[in-house]
Amino acid sequence: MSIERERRSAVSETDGFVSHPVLRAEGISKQYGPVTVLSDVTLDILPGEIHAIIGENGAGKSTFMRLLSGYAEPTAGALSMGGRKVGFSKPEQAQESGIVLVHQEILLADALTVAENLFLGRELMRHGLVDDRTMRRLAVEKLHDLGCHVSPNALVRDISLADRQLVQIARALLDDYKLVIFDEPTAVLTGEEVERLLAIILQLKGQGAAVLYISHRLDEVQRLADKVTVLRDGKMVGTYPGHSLTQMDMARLMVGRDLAALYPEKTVKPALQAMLEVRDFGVPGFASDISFTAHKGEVLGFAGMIGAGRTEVFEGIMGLRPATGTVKLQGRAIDLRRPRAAMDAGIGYLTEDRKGKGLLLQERLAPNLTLSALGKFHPGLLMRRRREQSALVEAVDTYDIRLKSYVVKAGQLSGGNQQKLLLAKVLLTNPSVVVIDEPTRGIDIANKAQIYAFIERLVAEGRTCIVISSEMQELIGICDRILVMREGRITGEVTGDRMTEHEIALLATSETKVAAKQGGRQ
Amino acid sequence: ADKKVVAVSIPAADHGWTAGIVYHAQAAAKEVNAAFPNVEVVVKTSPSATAQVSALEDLSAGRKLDALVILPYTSEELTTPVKAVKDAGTFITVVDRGLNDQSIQDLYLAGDNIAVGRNTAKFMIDKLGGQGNLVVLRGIPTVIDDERIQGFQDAIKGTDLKVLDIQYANWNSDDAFKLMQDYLAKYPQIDAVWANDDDMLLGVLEAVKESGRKDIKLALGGNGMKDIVKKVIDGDQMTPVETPYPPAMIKTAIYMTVANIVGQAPVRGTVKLDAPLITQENAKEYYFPDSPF
Amino acid sequence: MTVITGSTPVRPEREWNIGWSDVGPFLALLALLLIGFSINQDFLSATNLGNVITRSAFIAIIAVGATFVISSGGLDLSVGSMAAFITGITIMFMNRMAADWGVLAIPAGMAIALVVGLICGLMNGLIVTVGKIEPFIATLGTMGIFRALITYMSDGGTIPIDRSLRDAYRPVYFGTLGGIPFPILISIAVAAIASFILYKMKYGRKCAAVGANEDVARYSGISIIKTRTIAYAVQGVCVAIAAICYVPRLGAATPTTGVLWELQVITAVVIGGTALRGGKGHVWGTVAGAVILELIANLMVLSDFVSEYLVAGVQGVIIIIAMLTQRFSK
Amino acid sequence: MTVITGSTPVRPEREWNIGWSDVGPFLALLALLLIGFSINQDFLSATNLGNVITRSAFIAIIAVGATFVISSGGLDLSVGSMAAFITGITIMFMNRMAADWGVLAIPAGMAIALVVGLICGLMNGLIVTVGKIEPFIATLGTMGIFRALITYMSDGGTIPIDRSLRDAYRPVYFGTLGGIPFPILISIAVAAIASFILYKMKYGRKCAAVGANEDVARYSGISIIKTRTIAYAVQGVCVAIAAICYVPRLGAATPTTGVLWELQVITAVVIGGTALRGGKGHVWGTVAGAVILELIANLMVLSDFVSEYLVAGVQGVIIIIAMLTQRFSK
Ligand SMILES: Nc1ncnc2c1ncn2[C@@H]1O[C@H](COP(=O)(O)OP(=O)(O)OP(=O)(O)O)[C@@H](O)[C@H]1O
Ligand SMILES: Nc1ncnc2c1ncn2[C@@H]1O[C@H](COP(=O)(O)OP(=O)(O)OP(=O)(O)O)[C@@H](O)[C@H]1O
Ligand SMILES: [Mg+2]
Ligand SMILES: [Mg+2]
Repeated sequence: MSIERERRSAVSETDGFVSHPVLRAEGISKQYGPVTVLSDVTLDILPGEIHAIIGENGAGKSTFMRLLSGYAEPTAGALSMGGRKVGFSKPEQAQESGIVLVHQEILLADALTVAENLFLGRELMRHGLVDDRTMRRLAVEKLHDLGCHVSPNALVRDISLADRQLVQIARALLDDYKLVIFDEPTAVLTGEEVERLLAIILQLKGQGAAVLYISHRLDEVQRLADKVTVLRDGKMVGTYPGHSLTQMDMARLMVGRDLAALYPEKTVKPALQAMLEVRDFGVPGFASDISFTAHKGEVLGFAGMIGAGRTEVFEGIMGLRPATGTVKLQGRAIDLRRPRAAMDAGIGYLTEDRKGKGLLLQERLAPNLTLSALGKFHPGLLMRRRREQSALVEAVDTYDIRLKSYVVKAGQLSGGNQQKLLLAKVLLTNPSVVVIDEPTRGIDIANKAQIYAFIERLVAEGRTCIVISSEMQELIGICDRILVMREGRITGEVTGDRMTEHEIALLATSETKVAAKQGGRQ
Repeated sequence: ADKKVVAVSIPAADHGWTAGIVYHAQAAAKEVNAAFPNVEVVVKTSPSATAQVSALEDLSAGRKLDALVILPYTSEELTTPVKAVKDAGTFITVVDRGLNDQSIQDLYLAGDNIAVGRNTAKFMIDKLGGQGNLVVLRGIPTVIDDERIQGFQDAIKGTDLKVLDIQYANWNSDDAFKLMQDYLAKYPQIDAVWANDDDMLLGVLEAVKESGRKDIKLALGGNGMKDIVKKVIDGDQMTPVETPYPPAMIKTAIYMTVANIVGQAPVRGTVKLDAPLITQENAKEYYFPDSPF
Repeated sequence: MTVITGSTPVRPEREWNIGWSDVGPFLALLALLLIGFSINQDFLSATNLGNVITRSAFIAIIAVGATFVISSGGLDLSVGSMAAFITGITIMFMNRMAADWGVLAIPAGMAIALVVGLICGLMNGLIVTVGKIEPFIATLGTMGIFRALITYMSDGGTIPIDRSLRDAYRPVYFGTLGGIPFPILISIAVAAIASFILYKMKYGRKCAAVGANEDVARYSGISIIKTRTIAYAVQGVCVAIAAICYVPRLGAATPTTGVLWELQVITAVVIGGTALRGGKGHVWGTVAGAVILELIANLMVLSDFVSEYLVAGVQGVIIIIAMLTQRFSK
Repeated sequence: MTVITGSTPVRPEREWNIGWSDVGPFLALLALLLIGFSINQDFLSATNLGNVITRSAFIAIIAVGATFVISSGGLDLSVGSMAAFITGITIMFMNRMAADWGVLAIPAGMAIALVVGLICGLMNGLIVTVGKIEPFIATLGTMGIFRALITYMSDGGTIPIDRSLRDAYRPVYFGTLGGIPFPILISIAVAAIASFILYKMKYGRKCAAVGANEDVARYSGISIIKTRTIAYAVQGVCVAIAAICYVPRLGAATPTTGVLWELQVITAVVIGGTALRGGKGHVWGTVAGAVILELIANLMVLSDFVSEYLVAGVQGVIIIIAMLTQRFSK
């Protein structure tokens, strides 16, 4: 396969002598008030090289990338390009010098269209006027390269999270940059899009650009990286040649200790007792004919490609979107028209869009933690401040949320730690059915194991866990059963030996599908 | 020696007539302060009834007032607060709008709003021979507006003058312009227009002129704005008369009060200013080219 | 390999997060008092300050309600005309009942006022939430409606309160308890209850969440419609309370009662530190904001520098300067 | 893993995405015309419609400027008093120059008006952007300032234009070109230029981006301060243009000129489909909104249903109903 060939050639190139690094970071430190987030990090980034940065949640990866690309300025240390010192106080300056960052969190203007977002701040002009026609055309082309088929005229507010991520990536690929930084680009993408993205990254490298790549999906790191730099708690652990590291090695370097198995042992489940029954369920415009049953003590997976409608089905069940059909929890029907009905009945839903729909980024941690459990956690009219604080301490402990101080806003936590806070928030409502949309989005490998163990514990307690994930390995690793969706319908179920990536991919895609999808969307 | 303090509390200049009040009050204050070294006249304007009550409190909080000249925003709302000032031993002069409790005032000086409406109506009845179609523009919902409209309507009762329409135009020439345009569109035959304030009359005249309609024989206002008085002097066909409601009454009131304070001429009681028609003959007396109004 | 778990033990401190937006308005208040004193010694006299603070009670009480609405991401332009409308209804009701019930008509009228306020607030709330109309437009519409109703009820004139009730009712504005005027006590009580609701009760959390991010609130199972409607209802009740205090002060309702109060109210809320785009509300800041506005007006009357025509302009300048200093002394 | 390359050739269609917010205001306009006709046949007469549309030109022109400000995430409450202030200055200038320059004083005065408008707008913009003051408060402050200035300049009375200039200037409001009154032509021109700027020039993109999400705009290299300040400057120029058309209409500036225009302007913008929280602006919708408002007022006078006391209320109801139908017929 072409990917293999390209990779080999890349490695041989970088093994030789390279004259100048694209960017050199020396002794970089960053402090927020009294908190040191990064200390003394030194890194050379060479042209034509894919350099991965890995580390636990909160290790300082995103912060480091923001420093390199002008979104923040270091408190100590220096950057230099081609031997000359540089300093970026604005992202544009970095972009002018040829450095661009694809953010971990989505940063697009909701009220503008896809094409407008794509070209924001660098509109194409013709005769002094904005050339919308060309921009739309290019938008379609660029997005198509990434496997994204949204209309260029769709408002960003209306497209799915994965599509937004692809739009954001496409933005960074519009111009030729010397250094492209990807901060967890694949966290919400499924197999197909990931493959396309990786191919594009290799293409960039082939063109002589340098790539900084951050991911908690270590298989991707292993496939791509020429070099791997490990950060731990804001400090450099070291830089290693990519091909010499196994995934296990990387995990060990990140965490500082040996890791037990990633996925928990699957236990044999007792006799099946129906918990959540969904019949003839539909979400107009997104999904139809959905029927399935989730059982007590079961981990049920939902697989599918981007746009399959998995998120919408569960948002429909939660009363967050208009929906039709019947949903029963332990035999009792849930009123789909009442927004809180599902939640009150004991279904918890963890959204995939933690920034937009999950957390109040400007709020402290405690109010975020108890926000969906206001009723349960604070019986009566008053709030129990003290209980809330101890719940926070407990959650920080249970979910291993890494923070440097309790007096931070949710938006200041690292991406992975936000995810853990969100998980704690949903579980505080003590649901009997937990729906987790992308449970390990942006979670490091050690914590993944922890979250999987946690899911296992939940079902052991007799709850039901439904996992929507774009990572097939993850689904296979933890689910008892996986339902596969395609274009708003359930196309099949895999269990036991049939739980393989190949089988799932077959159900999730089909040759006829791609054409139909494009027709349908534009 | 201690200066005698005379406080003057009046509405803020938010349209022509009140602007006239402010102008004359300030002129009086300047003159008095210059003429009587031991008297200090302080003028304060207030944009609303509430603010005027506040201003009274503020004026009397720090010092003892020897006299208060007040043109109340509204009668009901100011009665109690003025009484409180009176109880502290202050001489009270009420201008234009009476308070609900007449025992409060030492001196009362007023125009006659009902007469403004009545006299205008009488002129119209005469001029139009007791019949015709009228449209009326009124100001903002307050007592003055109410009294004028009431005086007017009482006077035309029993005649064949018919009020086709009556709407608020906020004592604002702009709103009056629009309203008059709409009246003209709505009614094919209008014999006379009455805007109960000259600011509005300006808008009315502009709208009539622009429409080119010839059926309107009379367009009258009220208050004695200098531009309108000028029209009367010049013998305008459509606006041959004007009803005065001179803002200069505040000046008269201040002078009388000061006279009382300096003790040379004790003055108490009620002075009612008439609202005679201003016609071409007597118009010169009512024409103050330097006043803003 | 060394085992490093990057977890320096962090203690959950008892967080006092007093930011600038909490103290800013009070510092501005202090500055204003000092300036006032330097201009006119009488400014700090007990009578004058008492008057000013008592007067600011109306705006303060209404603005406390507005703090709910604004912090939940709404806006209410109708408060001024709603106050006039409620005052009108209350007086008409009291007058009608005065003959039969005597002085008892007063408490009955107060109850009516509260009910009417609640209904008006609910109406605003439902139009905004269920009708999904931009709050600015919706409440601009109801502003016109309330203003029209009071004009209609009064036939464009005044609705004075019955003489027989006037003296019995007077103490509600002019009376004191322990030397402190009633309106001050009432507004302190209203603010205290409000800050209790906003900071100690669950509802306050919901309000702030809805104002900060509707989606997050919805996904957390908080009903936007309910939360925001309640905020408008609270606003309505606050307007009613203000109206109740207002009646004895002026003894009448007119079509010009409460004109432009909405602007003062919103200004008080914003000076008080609550952001217009929603989020956390600052009740005590709002009260300080209302007092600041009234103090500025008072200073204008007490000082002799400013031409009558320019008063509004100078007030505007002072407000802008106050906001600027707040911003840059941060 | 199977890699699916779904490479159907992609056609960059010429997509017209006309949403509800684009046609909504025009449908509302149509509905209003029909209702009007059914109530009073004269309603659709050329004179009446001509009058109404000509009249709506001021609000329309100012509201086009407000579309810039609001879409960039700002708000301007000062437009009404700014209009009065500019009118006053312009007339005073023209009067002074009339003796020496004769009729040439008129174009000179117009130029002065534009410059003053630009300066006023810039001032608003800088206070909001550089001063970082909530637009509501900042422009409420400048509203007071402009109002005070015009009151001061006119001593609370009127500033009439010189008789010698009046007739030469009259056609700017009352004249027609090809049967169409000048103010209508001017407002169409202003709207056309504005929509060109907003939809065809880079600045329009920046404006929408700043209004939609400040962070994203900043990270895309767009200067928030510059973009928003320009929007306020455009607003100032639009107010000046409106003032220029306004002068010949009544030939005078008074302290009541332009009172409450700001509310009409904002209402027109919102009815026109632009969201108050910022984002994309709808210039033509705004113009339709201004005409709608004027038509409603006109209908109130032409119909005989409504007591004079209730006019404001019925207008409020109609606006709310119009917004509701827009919302639910989507
Ligand atoms: N503005 C800020 N103020 C205070 N602390 C901050 C701020 N921004 C980031 N931090 C802290 O810096 C640390 C590093 O965050 P960063 O986002 O760089 O981690 P990361 O390596 O990208 O983690 P993840 O894999 O979870 O995305 C975290 O502990 C975070 O809470
Ligand atoms: N604004 C929109 N208008 C019409 N259809 C849309 C819109 N947004 C998404 N869709 C369609 O809805 C379906 C589901 O979208 P979505 O990507 O959210 O599903 P998902 O399975 O949850 O994806 P993910 O794998 O990211 O969780 C897709 O067919 C998509 O094309
Ligand atoms: Mg990160
Ligand atoms: Mg999804």
